[in-house]
Amino acid sequence: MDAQLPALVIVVPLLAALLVPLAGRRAAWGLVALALLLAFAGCVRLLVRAHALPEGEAIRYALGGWAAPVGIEYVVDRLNALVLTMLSGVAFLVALWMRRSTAREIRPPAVTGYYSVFLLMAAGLMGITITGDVFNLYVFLEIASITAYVLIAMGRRRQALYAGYSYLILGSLGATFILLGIGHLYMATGTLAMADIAAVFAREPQLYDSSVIRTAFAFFTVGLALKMALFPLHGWQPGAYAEAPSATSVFLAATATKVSAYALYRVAFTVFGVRFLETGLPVVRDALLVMACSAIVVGPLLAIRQHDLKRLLAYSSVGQIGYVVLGLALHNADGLTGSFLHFWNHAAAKGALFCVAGALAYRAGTTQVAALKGLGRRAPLTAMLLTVAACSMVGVPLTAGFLTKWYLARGALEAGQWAVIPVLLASSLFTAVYAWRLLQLAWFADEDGPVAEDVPWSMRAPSLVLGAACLVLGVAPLALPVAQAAAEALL
Amino acid sequence: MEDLILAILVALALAAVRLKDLLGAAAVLGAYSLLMALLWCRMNALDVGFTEAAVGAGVSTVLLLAAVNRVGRREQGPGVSPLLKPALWRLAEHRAALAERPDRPLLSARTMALLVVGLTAAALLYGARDMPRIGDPAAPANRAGSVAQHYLRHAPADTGAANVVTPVLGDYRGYDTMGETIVIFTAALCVVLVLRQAGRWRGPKEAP
Amino acid sequence: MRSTDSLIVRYIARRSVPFIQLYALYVLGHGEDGPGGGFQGGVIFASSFVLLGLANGWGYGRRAAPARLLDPLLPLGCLIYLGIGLAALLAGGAFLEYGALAGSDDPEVRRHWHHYGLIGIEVGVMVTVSAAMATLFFEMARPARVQARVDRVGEEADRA
Amino acid sequence: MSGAVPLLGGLDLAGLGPGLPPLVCLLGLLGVVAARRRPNLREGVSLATAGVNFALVLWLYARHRAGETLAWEGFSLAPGLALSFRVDALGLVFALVASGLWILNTLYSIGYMRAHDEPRQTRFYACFALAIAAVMGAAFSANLFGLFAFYEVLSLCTYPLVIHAQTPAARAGARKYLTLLLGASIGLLLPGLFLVYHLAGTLDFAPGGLLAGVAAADGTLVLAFLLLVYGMAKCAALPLHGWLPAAMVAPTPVSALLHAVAVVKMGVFGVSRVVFHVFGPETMARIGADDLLVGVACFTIVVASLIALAQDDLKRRLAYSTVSQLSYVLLGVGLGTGAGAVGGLLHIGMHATSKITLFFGAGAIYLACHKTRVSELDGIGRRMPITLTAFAIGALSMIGLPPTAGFVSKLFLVRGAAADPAGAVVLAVLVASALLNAAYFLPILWRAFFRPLPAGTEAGVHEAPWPCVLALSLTALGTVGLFLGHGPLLDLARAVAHAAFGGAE
Amino acid sequence: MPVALAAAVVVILLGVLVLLRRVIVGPRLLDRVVAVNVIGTKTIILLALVGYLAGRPGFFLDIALSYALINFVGTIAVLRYYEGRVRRGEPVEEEA
Amino acid sequence: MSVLEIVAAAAIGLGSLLMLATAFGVAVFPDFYTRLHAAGKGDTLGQALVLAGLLCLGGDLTLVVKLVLIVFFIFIFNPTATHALARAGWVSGIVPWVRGGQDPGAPREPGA
Amino acid sequence: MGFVVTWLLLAGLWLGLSGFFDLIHLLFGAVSVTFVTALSHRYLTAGGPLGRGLRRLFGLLAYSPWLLWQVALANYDVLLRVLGIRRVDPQVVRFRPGLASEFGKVTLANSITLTPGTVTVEVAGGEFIVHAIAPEAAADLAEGAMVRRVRRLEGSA
Repeated sequence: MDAQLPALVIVVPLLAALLVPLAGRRAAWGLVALALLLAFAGCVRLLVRAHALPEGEAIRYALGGWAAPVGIEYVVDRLNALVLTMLSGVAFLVALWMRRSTAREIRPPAVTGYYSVFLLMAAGLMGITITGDVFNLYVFLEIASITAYVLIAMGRRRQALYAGYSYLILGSLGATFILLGIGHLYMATGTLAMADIAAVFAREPQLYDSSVIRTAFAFFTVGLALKMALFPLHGWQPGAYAEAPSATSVFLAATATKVSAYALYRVAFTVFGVRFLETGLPVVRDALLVMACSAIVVGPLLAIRQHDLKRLLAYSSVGQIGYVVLGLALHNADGLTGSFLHFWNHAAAKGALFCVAGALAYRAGTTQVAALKGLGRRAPLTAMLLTVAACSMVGVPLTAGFLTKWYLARGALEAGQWAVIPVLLASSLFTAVYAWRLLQLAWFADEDGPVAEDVPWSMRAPSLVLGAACLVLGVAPLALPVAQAAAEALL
Repeated sequence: MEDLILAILVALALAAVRLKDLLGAAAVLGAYSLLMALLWCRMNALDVGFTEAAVGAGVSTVLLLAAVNRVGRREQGPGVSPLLKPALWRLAEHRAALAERPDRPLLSARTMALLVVGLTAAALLYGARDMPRIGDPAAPANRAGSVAQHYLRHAPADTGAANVVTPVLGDYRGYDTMGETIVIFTAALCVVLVLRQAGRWRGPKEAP
Repeated sequence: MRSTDSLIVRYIARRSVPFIQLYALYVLGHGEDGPGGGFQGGVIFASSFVLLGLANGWGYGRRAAPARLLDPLLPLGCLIYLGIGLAALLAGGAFLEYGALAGSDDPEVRRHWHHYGLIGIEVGVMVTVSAAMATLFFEMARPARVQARVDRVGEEADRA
Repeated sequence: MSGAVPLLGGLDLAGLGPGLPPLVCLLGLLGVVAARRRPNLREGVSLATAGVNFALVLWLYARHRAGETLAWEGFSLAPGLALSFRVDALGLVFALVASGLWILNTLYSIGYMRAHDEPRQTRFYACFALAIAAVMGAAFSANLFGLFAFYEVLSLCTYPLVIHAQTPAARAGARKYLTLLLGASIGLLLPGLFLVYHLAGTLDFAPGGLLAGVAAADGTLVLAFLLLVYGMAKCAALPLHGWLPAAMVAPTPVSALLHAVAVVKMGVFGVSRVVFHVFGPETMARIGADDLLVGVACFTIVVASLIALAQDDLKRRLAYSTVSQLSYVLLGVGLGTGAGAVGGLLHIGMHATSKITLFFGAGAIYLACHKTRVSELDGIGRRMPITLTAFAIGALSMIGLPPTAGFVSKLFLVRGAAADPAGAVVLAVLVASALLNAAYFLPILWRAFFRPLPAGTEAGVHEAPWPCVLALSLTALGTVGLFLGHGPLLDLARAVAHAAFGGAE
Repeated sequence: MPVALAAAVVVILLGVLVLLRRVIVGPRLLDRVVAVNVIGTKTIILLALVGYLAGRPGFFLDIALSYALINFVGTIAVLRYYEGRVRRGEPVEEEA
Repeated sequence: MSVLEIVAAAAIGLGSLLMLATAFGVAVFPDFYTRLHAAGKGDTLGQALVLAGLLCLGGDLTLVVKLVLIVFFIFIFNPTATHALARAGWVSGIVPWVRGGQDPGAPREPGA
Repeated sequence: MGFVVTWLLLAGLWLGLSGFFDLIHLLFGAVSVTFVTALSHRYLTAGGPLGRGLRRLFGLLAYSPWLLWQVALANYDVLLRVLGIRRVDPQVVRFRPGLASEFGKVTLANSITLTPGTVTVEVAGGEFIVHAIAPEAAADLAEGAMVRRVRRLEGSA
């Protein structure tokens, strides 16, 4: 069974997603949780195995028994094992978290369908991550996208439809660009397997000068930037996060854009290769650097002005994705390590924050920031969660967020990009401003908000795990060795 | 011959864009799909042509029309199905607001779209500079040792299927096809979820 | 959606249904030999119901392909596909390695099983695609009157 | 307490060494939260934590005196980024002062909070415990990162203390407090940290300065120095002092904590660390950073004293006095002479003890008769003799008159200044400052003791509750005691100076 | 023979080109639909011809056959919704 | 070139010309209904001719069956579609054009 | 019985289309034909005795050559009008051909549409509304050869 793990971690959620519509409502939730638990266990096992592998090797799984260029191959190395574990872990926690929340936010007959779509999205995101084939990546990107549109559109307010719709339009545009990129890539190399394409590049370095390859890379970059809501292509994101049902927001915000960022890393480093970034098309690198930096600054600035907690968090995500991309733009070991750490760090922090928003929606029926008033008294654990996660977002030392900034700053200094440092600091300051506003309301408000008591334990416990992760990841460097090894392997 | 088909395609596309009546545009797009499929077949991509015909000209036209019909009902007044209305309405309002306001933003939606299309076209043209010719045996996708050659040579022996496309889709890259099937499933499920849930729901009745 | 009032269109649409469906299955069955396969076959199969719904009224078409039937068929097709993949996995091969189902190393036998696997997954694809396309159509084209009833029933169910 | 205490299957508890005080304080935090529904137990836990903590510090001090090297590797967050702890003389100065006064501060708090029947007391005590944990962590941190981390934690966990009253004024003050401190630490300290790491490749403190052997342009080093010093805005060097008076809106025990013990001393302690163990005197001298620091300190001393003179609000006057006094420490460590360093470091303890007495006094006055302005204090010395006597002792120490603690540190400062080539200016500043101190403290005493009470208010004025009085009496005694028995502190300060400047004192 | 086939294809394509005038000019929606329908039926033939040109008539005829079905469905669909518009009393032509 | 091939070529040529003619018909006829005449008929025969020509080129049974089937479908679907179009025009109130531009009035009995 | 006939019809169609006669294709074909028949044979054989349906089918086969000829004529006619040789002078006529069955009406309507100069516009009840491109095309509709033939075809019931 161990050998079959790479396939199973994807297939099991898929299978469950197909069975859920046939199962009853109660059994459905159990199935979701079980499937995601199994997937998580599998991913952890894969992470352990991948980390134990010698440098430069990966776990390979040939789907259909056809080895790579002929068939589709799953490749698990340290980097994507890291992302996979994050994905399945968050998905599992959200699955635990969402039972009560969906019961309140989703119309009862649609709940099983919602679960099914949720599982499909989780499987889709994991599929994007695990695959070693550019076209297969696109297929799972489609699954993840379509499900995301609907998971958003199922929000209770009318605006949810609009939010889902605008994501649909922009997401499809992005997906189209990615497909164009794949097409160009295939045209120039004649193969779709990532490793094989890389081999072609190694064999024929003159391909780097080909306009086909350059166009392909540009398409990939723009398409994935759209999908990951990289400033200034983030237009779809705030509405989507704000209007979606709580469980969707938690999962989407914690994982979705990061997977696109991961895909960009894969494409840039594994497929095109570092040399292409350095010599082939350096302008893209500079453009990414500028975009990442503007995202890092502008995201929190926009967040400061928001009155809706989910919208505020969404804008903050706009900034946070900048951190994830920054490593790519710096492309040295420290910068990459910082970005890879951020996959986990931000997932934990943003997941926890959206859990707070979900708790607010559950208890208060609103996600207005003002509803946080008195949270510290009525729901102290949730308020603690908010505090810890917000500190992590700011990058307070001893929380996970600090490590990200530390490595990114090191990477920036190493790369000679001094200007990045003020950007990082400014972003921390802006983040501190809105985090402070939230905490102020939660702990130091005089009058009480609409929250009467804390959410049920079935919601509290999973979200606290995320909050604890913010602290644990900040003190005990669980992900660090893997992230560092992954960064070094990419370069 | 291809030039003629392409010219017709461009003309049809322009006609579809120019038509304000979405019903007509959908019909024109159906014809567009048929000719597109012809082009695919002309390039010997039979399965693609087949799919384009069956889906592009058939089902998707019908679905487009159904959607247009639903949305078009907004002119009718009360008792209207609410689906999709907010989205398109908002868009319409947005456009109306843009038209009325003298200080409209630098880039209207239309300019933006034009910009995107223009840039994409420019990129495609740039990319076409070094593209191999269609059917060029020396092209990376066709040359000896390429995956395509492998498929052509081994597919019948591997799977006993005469049409190479089928084993490529169903066997060598069967996993992709599984993914696509799941996409279809997802799409249907999603539409069911959204459309059967179209009525407004305010949550369970007990006080939160 | 009421039926179209044209007797001729209604008549022709009804009569052509079996032919369209048979043709769809032909497309499915000969995917290995010619163009087409489960996807195209599924779409054509579904278009027979679409035609019925268009020409003879939404209700007429929906009776031919009721939601009760289509809803479970939707995941079923994918389940067939996944099931074949998992069967291969359990038989000791990789996921979707149809040859492993043969349980023998003889290339000839394995080739046959590859063929059977292909047919199997094409059937799965067709089931899902046709159910999906028909569902899409019937959901999208649902007349306002029926939609209002659905909404009402839904809201009553919520209240209950 | 010597040797390994086996716990949890071989975990060497004593081996945690310098890690123990912060951990104990964290345990205290948990205890406070757990006992939130039983005030007596809660306060008991607070007091016990403070006591155990002081005992632990004393134990560490004893073992350090015995020549043991005490260190705990702690957690490694990342290569080059670790939370590790080591006991050294400089840290012990800070830890001893802080943990010792903490007990009294806790005692005082109990009296103050109960008398006032303040709301949100659990939050108050929890944050207190976290604050002392941060102080202990910072004192024993073996690297710049640990110092920075605990510095930040201290900023954050004192914010709820400042905003405690949650009145509009408290909110405004707290906002200014956090904005300035966080802004400085994120905007200046953090980049300084990055820069140091980038230059040296390590953040571990080293006796001669971790930047000692680093080849870098002087300008860069000066930049790093300024980033670090001003990043530590808690040292309240002008112009980043604004948070300090603003934070006066907090309850008095908090002000005492902020301005005498924890927060401000964290600032000057941090600067001392930077001077001695990040840059090292040699590098400092080479790049001219010492003169820079002295200049800043002199400027702050004079200007802040002048501002204090104009304040009518008692606590604000004390606050500006603190701003000025803190720069004595900066002056001392910046002088670049052994005696100066000793004087500066001693002043950490001396000023802490005297200033806490002053704040306790101010708080007691407020508790007893709700007076906050200097102009209202007429004649209360006669109704509250203990409080005002203690206050007077504190004030004398501020001015630097014997027999109070302030005299000792100022004496060393003067000796240090005399040894400095440019000492004349410094000496002038010291003298001027002493005069200014006298000018704003003596009128208070004059009013309290020699002016009659305004008619009609006699009934309302009496001594504060006994824990308060006890606490401030003890600190006043301590102020005098440190004049007499400053030996241990002096030894530690000398050890630091010796390591930095060799034998010359 | 191929020449004849190719010539026929070109002739029919020219026909399509002529029909485009109706598609673009209209003036009514139905005029466009007529033209589109005719383009569709012509495409069936084009496909058959191209199939013979390519030497794989069987495969192409499969597709042509499905075209015949699909084109019908498409036309019926357009008219169906057009008539729905008429029945609801909406203006049938939205274009000014 | 065999006789059959010549017949085939002729049929294909004739058929394609017919289709071109109907295209012109659709383009030049004065009103919607008259255009339908062109669309509904010329196409049907043109297509049948072309397919018949292809039939002459021979092939195996399936080819023949398919060609016949296509012709069959065209003969069924084309007039039905034409009728549906005409009917749609009729119910939406498109007034038939008549020579001289006079009011067509109500539908007349034949020959009246 | 309708099932069997439909099955046979579809099976014949399948064999003609398929062209493969190996076991797996035949098996698949049999399954397909059975499935489609079971699902949809009612659309073919509903509404009338089986014998009538068969007779109509064969009648239709006999009718088609004549129709084909008419179609050819129609095209000639349209061609002339396109080329401007004959005048376009449209008119709309209505008449009652007196057909009872759907089958008859549909056959006639489509025949009319295919033949010279006429397009069936509407069939409502027993009445046909036809658009004729020229008066002479409309003239012999009501009692023309076509109506007679269709009536015979229908009447064979």
